[in-house]
Amino acid sequence: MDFSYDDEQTALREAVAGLLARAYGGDQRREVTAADPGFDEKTWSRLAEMGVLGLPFAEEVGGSGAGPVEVAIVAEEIGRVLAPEPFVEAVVLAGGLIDAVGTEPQREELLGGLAEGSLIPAFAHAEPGGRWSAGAGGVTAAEDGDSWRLTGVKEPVLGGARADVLLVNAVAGGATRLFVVRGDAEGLTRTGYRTHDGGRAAKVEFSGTPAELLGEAATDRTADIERALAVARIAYANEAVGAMDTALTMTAEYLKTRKQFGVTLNKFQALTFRAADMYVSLELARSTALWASMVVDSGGDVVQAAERARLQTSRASRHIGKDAIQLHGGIGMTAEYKVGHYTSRLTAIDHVLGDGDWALSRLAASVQDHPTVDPLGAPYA
Amino acid sequence: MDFSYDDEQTALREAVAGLLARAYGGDQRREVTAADPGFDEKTWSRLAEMGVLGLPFAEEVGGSGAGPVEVAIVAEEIGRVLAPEPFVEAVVLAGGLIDAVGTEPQREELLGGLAEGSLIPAFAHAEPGGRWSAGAGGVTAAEDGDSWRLTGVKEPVLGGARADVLLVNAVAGGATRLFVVRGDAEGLTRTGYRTHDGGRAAKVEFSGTPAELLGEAATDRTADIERALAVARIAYANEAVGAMDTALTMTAEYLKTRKQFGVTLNKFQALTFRAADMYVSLELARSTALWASMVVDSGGDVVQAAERARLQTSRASRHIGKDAIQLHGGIGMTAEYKVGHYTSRLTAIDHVLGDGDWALSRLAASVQDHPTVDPLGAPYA
Amino acid sequence: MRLQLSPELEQFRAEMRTFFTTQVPQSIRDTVAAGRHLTREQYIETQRILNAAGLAVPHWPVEWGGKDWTPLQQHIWREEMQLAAVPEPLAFNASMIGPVLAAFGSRELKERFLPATANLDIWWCQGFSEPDAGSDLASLRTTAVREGDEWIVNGQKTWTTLGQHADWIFCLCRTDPTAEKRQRGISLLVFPMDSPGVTLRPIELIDGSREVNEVFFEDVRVPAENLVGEENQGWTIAKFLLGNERVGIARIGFTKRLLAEAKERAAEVGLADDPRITGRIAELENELLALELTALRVVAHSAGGRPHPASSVLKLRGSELQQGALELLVDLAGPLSLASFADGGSDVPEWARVATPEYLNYRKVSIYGGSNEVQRTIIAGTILGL
Amino acid sequence: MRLQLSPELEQFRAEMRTFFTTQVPQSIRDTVAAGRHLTREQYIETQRILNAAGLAVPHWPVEWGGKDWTPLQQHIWREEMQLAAVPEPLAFNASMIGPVLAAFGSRELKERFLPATANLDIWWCQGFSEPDAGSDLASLRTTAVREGDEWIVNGQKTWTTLGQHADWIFCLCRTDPTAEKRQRGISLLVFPMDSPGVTLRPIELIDGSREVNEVFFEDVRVPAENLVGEENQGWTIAKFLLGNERVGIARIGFTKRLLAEAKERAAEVGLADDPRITGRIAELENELLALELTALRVVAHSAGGRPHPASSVLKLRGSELQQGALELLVDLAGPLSLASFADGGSDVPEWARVATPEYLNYRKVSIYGGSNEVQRTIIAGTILGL
Repeated sequence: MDFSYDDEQTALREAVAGLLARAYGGDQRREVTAADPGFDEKTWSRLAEMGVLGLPFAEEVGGSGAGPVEVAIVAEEIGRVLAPEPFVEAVVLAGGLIDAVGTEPQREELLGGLAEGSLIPAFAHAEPGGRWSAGAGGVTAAEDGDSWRLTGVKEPVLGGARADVLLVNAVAGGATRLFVVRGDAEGLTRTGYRTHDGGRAAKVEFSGTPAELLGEAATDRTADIERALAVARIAYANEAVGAMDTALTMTAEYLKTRKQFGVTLNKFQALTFRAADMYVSLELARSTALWASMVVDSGGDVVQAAERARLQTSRASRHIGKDAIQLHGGIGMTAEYKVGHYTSRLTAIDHVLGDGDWALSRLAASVQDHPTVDPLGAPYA
Repeated sequence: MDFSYDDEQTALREAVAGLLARAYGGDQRREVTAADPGFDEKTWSRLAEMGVLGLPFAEEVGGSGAGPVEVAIVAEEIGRVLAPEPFVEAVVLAGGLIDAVGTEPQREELLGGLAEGSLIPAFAHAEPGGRWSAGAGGVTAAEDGDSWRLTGVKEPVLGGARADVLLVNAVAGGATRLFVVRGDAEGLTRTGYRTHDGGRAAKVEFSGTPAELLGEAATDRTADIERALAVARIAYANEAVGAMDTALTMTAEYLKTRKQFGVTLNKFQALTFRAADMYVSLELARSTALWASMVVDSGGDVVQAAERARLQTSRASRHIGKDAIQLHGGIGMTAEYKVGHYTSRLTAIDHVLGDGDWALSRLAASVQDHPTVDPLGAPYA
Repeated sequence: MRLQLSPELEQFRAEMRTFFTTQVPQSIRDTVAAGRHLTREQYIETQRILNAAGLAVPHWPVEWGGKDWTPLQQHIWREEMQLAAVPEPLAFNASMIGPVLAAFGSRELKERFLPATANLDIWWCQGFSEPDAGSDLASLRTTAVREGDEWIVNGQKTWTTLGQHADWIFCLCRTDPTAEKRQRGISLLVFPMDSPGVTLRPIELIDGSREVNEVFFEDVRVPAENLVGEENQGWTIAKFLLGNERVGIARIGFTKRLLAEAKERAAEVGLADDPRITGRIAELENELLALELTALRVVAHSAGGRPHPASSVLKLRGSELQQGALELLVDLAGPLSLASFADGGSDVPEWARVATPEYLNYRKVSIYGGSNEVQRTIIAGTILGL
Repeated sequence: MRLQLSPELEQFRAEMRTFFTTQVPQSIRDTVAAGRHLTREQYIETQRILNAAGLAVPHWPVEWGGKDWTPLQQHIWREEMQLAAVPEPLAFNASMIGPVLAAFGSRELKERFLPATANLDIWWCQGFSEPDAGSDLASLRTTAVREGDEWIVNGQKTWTTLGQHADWIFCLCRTDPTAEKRQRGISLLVFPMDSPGVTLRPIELIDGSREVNEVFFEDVRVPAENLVGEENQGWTIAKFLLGNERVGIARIGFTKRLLAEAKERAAEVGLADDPRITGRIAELENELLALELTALRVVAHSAGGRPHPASSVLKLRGSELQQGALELLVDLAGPLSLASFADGGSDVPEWARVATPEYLNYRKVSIYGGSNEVQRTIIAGTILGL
C-alpha cells in the first residue's frame, strides 16, 4: 500500500501541467470552446508529442506503455484547468476499447494514429432511450458480405462530430457487438452541438452505414464495454478531483481577498467552515479516485471500484460545485469568471457515464455479498 | 384555511402549560421518571380534573368533545416540558381505539374511567418480530364460550406494566381483531422496564389469558388500528414540535450566555447559522404537524397525512436533537442538564410508531398517484 | 383553525385557475413550462392581459389598481399563476418600484408612473447592486450630485436583470458622502435608460443566458423631481423594497410544477418505480408541502405591510427546493442532459436538453434577493436573538 | 503507488488478526461487540495480554516498549484490533500520558511510570477539561502554587473519563497567573487519585452511563518532582498530547464492525433488500472506504511525530461515520429500540436494546477530542489559510 508518486510520475505531472498552463492559464478556454471542434488542435498535437495520447498503450502500437496511475495524473491535470481536449473520451474510453478488443492491425492503425495525434476516435454508445447501459438497443448491425451495415441513432455522442473514427456498439443477432465506422462513411450523418460545459456532442445517424467489426470474434462485447466504461469512470473521477481542487482553491482565495461589510470574507466563520467541509469532501474523493486507479492496475474488480469512485466523486462534485458558486456569490454565476465553469464541467462529468445514485443503486444491491470492504486486500475484489 | 387559535384553544393551552410548568418547571422530571410508574399520578389526576384526559371523547362518555387541534395543543405542551404522563399513549391511541371500535358499554366504562383519571389503558401492539405493522402476528386469540383467550407475547408495550386495561390486537381466524384484557386477568405476565427516554415499557405475555372482544362485530380491525395509529402519529408530531421548540430555545439561550475564548458563543457565526437552520426545520415541522391535525378534523386522508407529519418531524427531530447537543458541547451529554433528554425523547418518538424512512417508503410508493400535493384542496385527499 | 377554504375562496381559486389557463395564450405558457426564455413581447402581452382583468397588481393600493385582497387571496393568486405556468407580472414593476412609488412617491410621481408601471407600458429595471457591494448594500458608490434642478449621476450598477428590455431604472445613489452612517446618505432616483451617459453591458451567465447586465452612468443628468421620497431617505426605501422582495420568492407553485414534471419524466425514462427517484420526489414534495403550509401561516400574520421575520424561512427553503427539483430533473435526464444546446433536429427531448442550463441558472436563487447567508443572519438575529 | 500490501505486511496483518482473535478472551471481545460496558478488570486483563506480546504500546520509543513500526503497521495493528472487537489499550495510558512522559519526562519519571503505564499497573485519567473552559483549554482555572517542595493544587476538572477506575491523574494547572499570555503560565502535574483533597463525582450521561466524572481538588499536596517537563511548559505538552489524540480517533475498524453488524441485523429484521437500508449501508461503506484510504494517505505523510493537518479530516468524518452507523442500527431496531433497559428476560434481542443508548452516548465523539467545530477551524486555518 503506497500512495506516493515516483519521480517519473512527478515529472509527467509537471510536464502536462506546464503544457496545459501555457494553453489555458489565462482566458483561452472560453475562446477555444466557443469555436468548433471545442478544443485546441495545437494543444492536442503537443499532447501527442509529449506522449500523452499514447500513454496507456503498448510501445509496439506507438504508445508509452504507462499505467492507470499515469492516466489518473493526466486526467487530474486536465481537470485542474478544465482543458477541453478529449483525453478521457478519446484516449481512455475509445482508445481503451480498441486496445482491449481490436485486432492487431486495428490496434496498430487506430492506436498508432491516436498516439501520434492524427486520428481521434469517439465511442458512440449513448442512445436517446438508454441510460448508461453497456448494451446497445437503438442501433442494429446487419452482415453484408464481408462487412457490416449499421442502422439507427446514437445521441449524445461526445466529440461525435469531430471524430475521425467512431466506435459503435450495435445489436446483431441478439448480442451487443462493437464496430468501427470511418468518419467519411456513406450513410453517416452527424449533427454536432455544444454541451453546457463548453464541450461538443453530436447526434449520429446510421443509414445502412458500412462498418467493420472491432476485433476478430463476433462475440458479445458487453463485458468488454462495461470494463472500458469503468476505466473511463475512474479517469473521470480523477479529472473531477483536479477540477474540484481548483474550485476549492479559487474559493479560498476569494474568501481571503473579497471584502464585505468592511472585512474580508474569511472573517465570517460560517463561510470558512463551509470551505473546510469542501476540503473534507475533496480529500475523500481524491483518495477514492486514486485507489480506484490502482485497482485498475492490480487486476481487481474494476467495475465495482469504478462505482465506488463514481459515487464518492459525484457526491463531492455536487457539494463543491454548488458551494463554490454560493461562496462566490453573484460573480460565481458569470461566464466571465471561471468558477462557474468548474461547476458546469463537474455536472457534465457527473452525468456522462452514470451519476451518484446510479452507482449507489448498483453498490446497494451487493452490500450483502461482503461483510466489510477491505482496501488492503490484495487484490481488491 | 386558517392557522389561528380561537380563545378557547388559547385558554386550554395556557391552562395545560400552567399545570405542566408547576409539575415540571424545575428538576422534577428526573425524580419522577426514576421511580415507577415513570410519571406522576397526581399530575395525571390534575390533568383529569382539567378535562384533558377526556378531551377528544363525547360528553356522554365523560369527555369534553373537543377536536384534534385541542389534542395537538396538549401534545405540544407535553412535549415542551417532556412531561412523562402518557397522554398520547393512553388518551389518543388507546382511548382513540376504544372510542372508534368499542361498544357503548365499553366506551362508557373505559373512556369514562380514562377521562376521570381512574383507569389507564395501553395498546399492546408491538411484537418482537414486527415492525410498525397494524396487523398482529405474535398473539393468537381462541374463542372460549362467550369469551376469548389470548396466547403470545407483545413487546415493547409502552406503559404496559402500569396499565389498568390492555387493548391487544391478536390473530383469530386469519383476521386481526381487537381485545380488552384486564390488568388482573389470570395468565397475564407483565415485566416492566425503563425506556431510554425515562418512560416505561413492558414485555406482556398472554398464556390463555381471558379477553373480551373490543366492539361488537368480530370483523378484521386492521383499518381501524391503522387509523388510530395515524392519529397517534399526528399527536406525536405535535409533541415532537413542542420538544424541538424547547430544545432550540435552550440552545439559543446557551449560545447567548456561554462564553468561550472570551466572548459569548453567539459571536461565532458558524454556530448561529446552525441555530437558524434548526429554526427552519422546526417551523416546517410545526406547519406539517398542525396541518395533519386539521386533516383529522376534516375527514381527509388521515393515514397519508400522518405519514407526511411523521416524515417531516422525523427529519426535523434528528436535525434539532443532534445539533442541540452539539451546540451545547459536553454539557449537553449529561443527564443533569435537560437538553439531552429532549434528544432522547425525540429519538423515542421517532421510533415508536414508524420512523422517517418508513414514512418515506410509503409516500414514495404513491407519488405517481397525484401530480401535486394540494393542502388547500377540501378535504385533503 | 380550519383546513378547508371557505366556499368563497374556493370559488375565487377556481376563477383564478380558469382565467390563467384560458386567458393567457398557450404558447406563452408552454414557453414557461418548457423552461425557455420569454421574449420582451411575451412579458408585455401577458402583463397587459392580467392588468386588463385587474390581476397584475392586486397587492397595490386600491386607488392604483389594487384589489384589497387578503394575504391568503394574494397567495392563491400567485400560486395558481405559477402552477399554470403564467409569467408573473414583471417583479421590477409590480413588486419593487410600484409599491415603493405608492408608499413614498409624490402625487405627481404616482400619477405619472403607476398606471404605466402596472400595464408594463414602462419596463423598469433595478439599480441597486454594485460590483463591490454584494450583500453589503450600504457600501454603494454610485453618486448623485445636485446641480441646480438636476442630479448628476456617476457610477456603476450590476446584476440588472433584463436591463436590456428596460425603459426606466430605479437607482440607489449616494447623495451625501459626508453622512455619519453610510446608510443615511443614500437616495432613490428614477430615470430613463436612454438618458445620455447610460450604457449597458450584458453579462453572460454560466448557462449561456444573458439576462443580467452591468449599467454604467457617466454624468447622467436626472431632473430633480425624479427623486422618490425624500433626499437621503433611500435606505428606508431600499429596506421596504427588499422586504417585499422576500415575499413570494418561495415560488411554491413553480416548484410544484417542476415536481409534477419530474413524475412524468421519471415515467418517460423508465424510473417511475425506482425507489431512489420516488424517494427523492416524495421527500421534496413533503418539504414543499411544509413550506406551503408555512407560507400560509406566515401570510396570515403579515398584515400591516411589514413582512413577517419568518419570510426568511420561505426564501431560504424555497430557493433550496427550486434547486432540488431542478437537480432531480437533470438526474432524470441523465446522459441526455449533455445535449444541452442541441436544436430541434435532436432525438433528445427538449426537457432533457434544457435541464442542466436551467439547473445552473437557478444556482442564482440562493444568492439574489438577499443571499441564503443573509437570510440565516436575519433568522439568527431577528428571530432567535443571537 | 501500489495497492497491495507487501508479502511482509500481509504476514504482519495475518499475525495481528490471529493474535487478536485467539489470545484475547472471547468473553471480553463479545462484550465489546455487544456494545456493553467493560469492567475495570477486563480492561486490565486485555492490556496485560497485549503488553506481554509487545502489542500494547508499539508506538512508544523502542526503549520503553515500542516497536519502531511504520505508520502503516500501526494503522494495521489498530484497525485489526478494532475489527476483532479487542478493547484498545487504555487511551489515557497508551496514547496520552505515556508518549508525553516519553517525550517530556525526566529519566526518573520515565523509569518510575512508563513500564507500569504500559502494563496498566497504573490506571491514568485526564485532568485537562474544566467546566468553564470547553474548547478554550487555555482559560483553565485550576491552580498549583509552589510551597517548598510541594505544589498545592486547587480547582476542578471535568469530563474525566473512567476516573472512577483511576490510580493517577495527569493534570494541567495554572502555575503562573501573571503570565502575559494565558497559555504560558500552565504546567502539567501528576498525582495519585487517592491524595488527600481529591474527590470525584460521577456525571450521569444521557444514556444512563457513568463513564465521566468531575474531579475536585482542595489543597492537594503534590511533590515537586511530579512536575512533567518544565514549569510553565504545560501548553506545549498539551498541544503535543491533543495532536496525538486525533490520530486513531477515526476508529475505522470500529465503524467497519458496526456496518458488518448492520448487514446482519438488516437480514434479521427482514430489511436485507430494502433499498433505503441497503442504500444507507452502501453510502456509509463507501464513505468509510474513502476515509480509510485517506487515513492511509495521511499516515504515510505523518512521519516525524507531528500529525498531518489532514488528521482533522479523520476526526471530523470518522466521528460522523461512527454516529451514522449507530443511527442506522437504531433504525434497524425500530420499535424494539424502545426496550433499552429491558433485562435478559426480554424477547427483544440485546443488540436492539443497546442501540439507542449507544447512539446517544456516541453523540460525544463529535464533541470530545477537539470538537468537530475545532477541527473545521483547523482545516480552514491551517490547511486553507483562511
